[in-house]
Amino acid sequence: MTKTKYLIIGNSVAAVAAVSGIRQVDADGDITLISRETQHTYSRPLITYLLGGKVGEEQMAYRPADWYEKSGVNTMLGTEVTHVDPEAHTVDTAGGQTIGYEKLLIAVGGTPIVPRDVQGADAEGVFTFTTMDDADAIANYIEEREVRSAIVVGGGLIGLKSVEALIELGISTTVVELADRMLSATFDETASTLAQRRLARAGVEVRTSTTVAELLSENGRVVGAKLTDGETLPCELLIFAIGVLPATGIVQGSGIDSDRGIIVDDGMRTSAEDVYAAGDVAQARALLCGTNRCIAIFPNAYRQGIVAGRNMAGAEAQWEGGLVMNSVTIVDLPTISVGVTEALGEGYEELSQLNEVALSYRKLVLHEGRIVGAVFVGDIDRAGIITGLIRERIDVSEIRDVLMSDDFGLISLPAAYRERVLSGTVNRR
Amino acid sequence: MATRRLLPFKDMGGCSITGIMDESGRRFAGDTIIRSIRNMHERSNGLGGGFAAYGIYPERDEQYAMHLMFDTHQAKRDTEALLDQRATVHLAEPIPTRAHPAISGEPILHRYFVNIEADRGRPHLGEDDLVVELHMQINAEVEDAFVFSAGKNMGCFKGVGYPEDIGEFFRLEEYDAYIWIAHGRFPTNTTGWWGGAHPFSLLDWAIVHNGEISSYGINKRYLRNFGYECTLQTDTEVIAYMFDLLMRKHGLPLELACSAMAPPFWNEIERMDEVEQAQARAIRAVYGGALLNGPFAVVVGSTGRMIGFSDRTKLRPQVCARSGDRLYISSEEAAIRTVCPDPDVVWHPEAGEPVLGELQAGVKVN
Amino acid sequence: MKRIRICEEHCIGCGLCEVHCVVQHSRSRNIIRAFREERDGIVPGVKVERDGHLSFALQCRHCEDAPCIEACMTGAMHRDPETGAVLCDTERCVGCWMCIMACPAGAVQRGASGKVASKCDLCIGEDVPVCVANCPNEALVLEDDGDD
Amino acid sequence: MPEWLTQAEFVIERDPERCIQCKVCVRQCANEVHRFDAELGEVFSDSDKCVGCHRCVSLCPTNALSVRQVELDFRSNANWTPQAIRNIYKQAEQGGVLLTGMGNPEPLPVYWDRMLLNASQVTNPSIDPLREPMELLTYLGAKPTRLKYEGGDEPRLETELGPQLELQVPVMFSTMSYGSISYNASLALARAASEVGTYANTGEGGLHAGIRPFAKNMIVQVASGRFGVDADYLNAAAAVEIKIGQGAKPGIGGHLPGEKVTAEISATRMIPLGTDAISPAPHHDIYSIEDLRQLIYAIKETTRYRKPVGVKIAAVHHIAAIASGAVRAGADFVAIDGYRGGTGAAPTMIRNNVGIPIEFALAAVDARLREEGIRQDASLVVAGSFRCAADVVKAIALGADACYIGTGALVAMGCHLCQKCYTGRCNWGIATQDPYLTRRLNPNIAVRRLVNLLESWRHEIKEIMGGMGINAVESLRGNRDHLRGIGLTDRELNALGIQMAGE
Repeated sequence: MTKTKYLIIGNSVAAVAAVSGIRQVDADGDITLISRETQHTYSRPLITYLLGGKVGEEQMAYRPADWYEKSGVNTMLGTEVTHVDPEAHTVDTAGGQTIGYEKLLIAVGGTPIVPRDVQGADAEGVFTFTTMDDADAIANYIEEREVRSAIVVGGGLIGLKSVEALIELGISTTVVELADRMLSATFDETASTLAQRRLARAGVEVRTSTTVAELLSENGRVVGAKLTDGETLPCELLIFAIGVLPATGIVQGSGIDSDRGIIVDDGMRTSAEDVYAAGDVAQARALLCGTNRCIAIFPNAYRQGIVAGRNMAGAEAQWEGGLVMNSVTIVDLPTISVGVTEALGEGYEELSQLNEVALSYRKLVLHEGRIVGAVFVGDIDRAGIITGLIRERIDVSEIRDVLMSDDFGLISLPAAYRERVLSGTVNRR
Repeated sequence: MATRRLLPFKDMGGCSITGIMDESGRRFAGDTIIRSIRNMHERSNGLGGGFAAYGIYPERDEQYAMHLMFDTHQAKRDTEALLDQRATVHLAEPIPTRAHPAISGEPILHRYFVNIEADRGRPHLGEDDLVVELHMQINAEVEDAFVFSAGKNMGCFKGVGYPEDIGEFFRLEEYDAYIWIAHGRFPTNTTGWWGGAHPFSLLDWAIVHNGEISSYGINKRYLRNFGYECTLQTDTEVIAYMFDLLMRKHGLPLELACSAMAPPFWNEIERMDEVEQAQARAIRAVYGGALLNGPFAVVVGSTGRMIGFSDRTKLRPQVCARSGDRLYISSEEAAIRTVCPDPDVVWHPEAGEPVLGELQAGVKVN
Repeated sequence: MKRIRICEEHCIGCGLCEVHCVVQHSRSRNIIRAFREERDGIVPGVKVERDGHLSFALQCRHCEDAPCIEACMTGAMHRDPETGAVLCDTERCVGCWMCIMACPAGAVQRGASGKVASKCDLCIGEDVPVCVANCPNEALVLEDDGDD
Repeated sequence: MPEWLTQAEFVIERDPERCIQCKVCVRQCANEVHRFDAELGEVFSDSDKCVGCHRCVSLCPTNALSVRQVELDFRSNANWTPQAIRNIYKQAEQGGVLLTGMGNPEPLPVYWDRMLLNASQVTNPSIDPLREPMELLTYLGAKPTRLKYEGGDEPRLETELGPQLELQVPVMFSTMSYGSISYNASLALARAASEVGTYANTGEGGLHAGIRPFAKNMIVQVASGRFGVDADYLNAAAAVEIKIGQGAKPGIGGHLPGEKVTAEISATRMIPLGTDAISPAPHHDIYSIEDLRQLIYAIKETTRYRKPVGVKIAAVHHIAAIASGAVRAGADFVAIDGYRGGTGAAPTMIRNNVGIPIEFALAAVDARLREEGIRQDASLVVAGSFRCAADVVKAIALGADACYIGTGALVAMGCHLCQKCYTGRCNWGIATQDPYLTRRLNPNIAVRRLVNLLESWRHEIKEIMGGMGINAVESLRGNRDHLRGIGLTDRELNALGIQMAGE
């Protein structure tokens, strides 16, 4: 049986960050990284850019080619872990190997959701879109079949990014969204409307309050979809982009507690000793509500990876709480949303500014003198300042009047907080 | 001469100085000092030489011996009139000289042994003060007259020429003294004038000086505060007056008087202990006007003592030696060894460090 | 590493830092040409914020735990191993603006092309960044905290 | 009525080839000379408002700007100079007293320039101050005529020296009040003085709490307004100076308008916020010399005789008698301010026409005090436009113990002598209380520049002294032999107590 000091399952952002975290503390303890995927670590969000041709394969690398080597990481790519035994401090692989560890990190991410009750979902030309392999497969299919039209099921972020890639490829695309508007999870209604308008300008049709009921196929290939509202749309390609679920399957039977994701404390420790989880698979404390939630976004995964890595190597690191935030460009229209995007009831207050012509929109959600969320469409340049105020829970009641002004900047902030930001230590952890 | 005297130039030059004292009070003839100064012939240029001798008038040691020079007979008459008016003249006679092939153009040289009675209108002035006043008055007011010296049991002999020739001219081998100081002059910018030769003297202070006092301008103004009028062409007189002021009038001990004139540097003062430091700072603060700046080495004579000292960076040479009761201070060691081939000790005093010769306890000369 | 300390109380709001930043990041590095011919293509990495008599010149803080690096999905935003500066590799940047979203100082901008992020690079190759060197009132001070 | 007869004194030239429309000039001009037209995207300048302070010129990154004096805007007339005509237009339009700032700019003789210094050649070695000690340490304060010692083998000092100021360089920063200059400027002067080992003077601006840590290098002033004066103030400082007069405006009081009396100034001067700070022309408790004596001794009592108490007077006729009176009244130092001395605000007529040159005042006072045998009873500090180390050396040779520099210090901090201090819109952040402008003077830079200035002067003074073969400043002080006059009449030479060059 091979043994390693640190064992990391996963090869994306949380895994990479964990390696950095470990190496910040422990320069030489051996690290083994196992991944089901075969590629060098790559940037998962870039797959839509890859499909759209905006980046080439060589730009997919999240870290330079020699990164594993320089970081002292043994890799076992293309290897699937089938079982984790926290008692024995071992994992088993599909290939029958057993690997011993001193510290284990599970950073296996999520699994795309495919609705099981939709008929014909197994037809050719129906894809999910979360990996580089997916991108390659979709690209090949489009090329082989000379695809001209597509349906994207799901008007969330992955859906949108997929649409953008398809537009780039000149494919006429329809979005089907179950909710009454796109990006309902990340945007308020106004922002959704602006985004939808931008998509419409680019020739994308958006169907809301409906979804696919059945897929139509010919010769085993998808040719259309029947919607729940009765309409039938033709298509040569269909992508399910209705979300991912934490890939908790890996801990089944291991005794490690999981809910929606693997439950972790503020040190990214699972219920089992010496086992950590980070990234999309983990269910960690959320900053604003304080309860454990799965917030599957890139910066959280990175941060959790760092925290997990440092703790695995024996240092003290504390998770500061997850904050939902997304930056997505919708056909050249940049948007950012952070935290709570709509008043959740009494005690909440909204400040907003809309310029419909310029497709520019800014909105802040305040609660008890603090900003708890924000939406930026078009004018995003100083959005990070607001993110900082949300994250650091700064009382802004004194500067409420200037929050929406055009020249709002760091200079408008309370001097003590400004000083922290300017000193570059506001993020020190 | 009078116009020349008003010229405010100070004397500039390199020079030779030498001084010999017998601390036992035993007197010795002037040929020794002549030999010593002759040895440094190259340091002077024939424009001035002179001597001061202590203990030469033991039989008149309660009287002030005034050595005077006159350029004219009128000056002599004027001076004598003034003397008659201000003082009691016990004896007036020419200073003995001999014809000398190297000496010419000598002025009328005369000496007066005088006393001055207390001035009833100014009872605070002692006889010394009155003599100083008379000395200053003659120099300042009587045209073509000049006082070489006016001290008790001492006298200055000086003139234009090499010092050894001046010594012979004044027949110094005929005088016996326990202190002899001598000077050979190398002035660079004044023509020879008998009054301008060294030593300079006030009361029984006599000074020979090698160097230049760059602080002359302020020393002169400082002394004026205390009634000293510097009327001569040379800066040497400020040293004489300064000694008189600091030691006689202000009663400073020699060490302190010298540390006013050649004080330690501030960085040296900083290293002193607290008491010393306060003292040194006070001296510098109070006696700034007495600081003698510029390169100099001097030998100072006064009744019963001979002092040698140099400026605070010792930019002019000074070497000392002792042999038995005798103390030698000179610009060059050779000038000592020529009269004392095998001294007990030879040393180079530190910059600003006074070297003192004093009569041994119990020895009286006046 | 070297850091620029912002001395708010000494900033006079003149804007010379911005001017010199533009020049430094122009192709010609000639002030006249930079402004005549290249101005539109350069977003200065330093920005003077003004409010009444208060002002300060803000550029990337090159934070120790840089949120922009953590948020960057391509790895374009990285820390230069030699200088410790946080740099954006524009070859790899895809303009997702995660960095803009994450930076609490608001010190990352969209570049002039609107396609890649732009920020202070601490003037690569210069001993002293030009904003510091040209600040007439030493409101920007280069400090070396000794850490790498 | 528009002031149509008043013409611009300066012309601003903007080189369109070089201007990059960066707007630095717009932001830097408190007089709003430069303006950015957003519609045209271009900066324009309005010469009328320009005061010639050159702030914009100094900061323009492309050297696109030049500001020149308008030379020939009036028909030439040797009697009716442009300034004379302008003054009349201004008064005809506005009425009132002409106001100005800084020292007398008129082309009157500067006697420092007519005195030359000596150096050693051959007979007296000059001294290299880099290799050998060269001492500038100066004590200011009354000194006894003589020291008394207890005799014995180890003589002990009996005389106790009164309080003295110890100066590492015989140059101090002159009276400039917090109010007439900004806090940053005041702080910089105090810090620089403490760094160099000399003194700065509060003027009558009081002692700001932020400056108190440097009080041991401060001289505090007691002026006719008595601003900021209490026992703490007097005891906090190294010395106290009673201000009787100022060279720029002898016989005139002071007036700090209420709008400049900010909260900080109000607290420092101990006067109500926003009220005019008026210093009467005379001290209303000093109508004669015996009154001055009372005040001097009142201050000495308050400070338990631990601080030197000085008197500052303007150089006027009979200055020697006045100074002698001040010394006899008990002043430990007398500061004399010559007619070229600076000011934050003075009536132009007074500044340009009242008083006498410091050179003559100093020569007369030093000689007089020596004649009276009281020179050591007080130190002499002279003020009134010392521009360089040579001026200082000449002043010391003439008889001064130390010099005060005011304008020189301001120039070191960036002052361009535009003479508009009284407007409160100093673009260099010195003579202003406007928070937008005061930040332009970074005290750290100002301290460095002031220290550099004094250090350079210190080196130059040493070089000059070394050349003379003098290695302690006390041998330079009053040593007029080292001065020679050129282009001076016999009367002038006599008044200065120096000889002519070549003598």
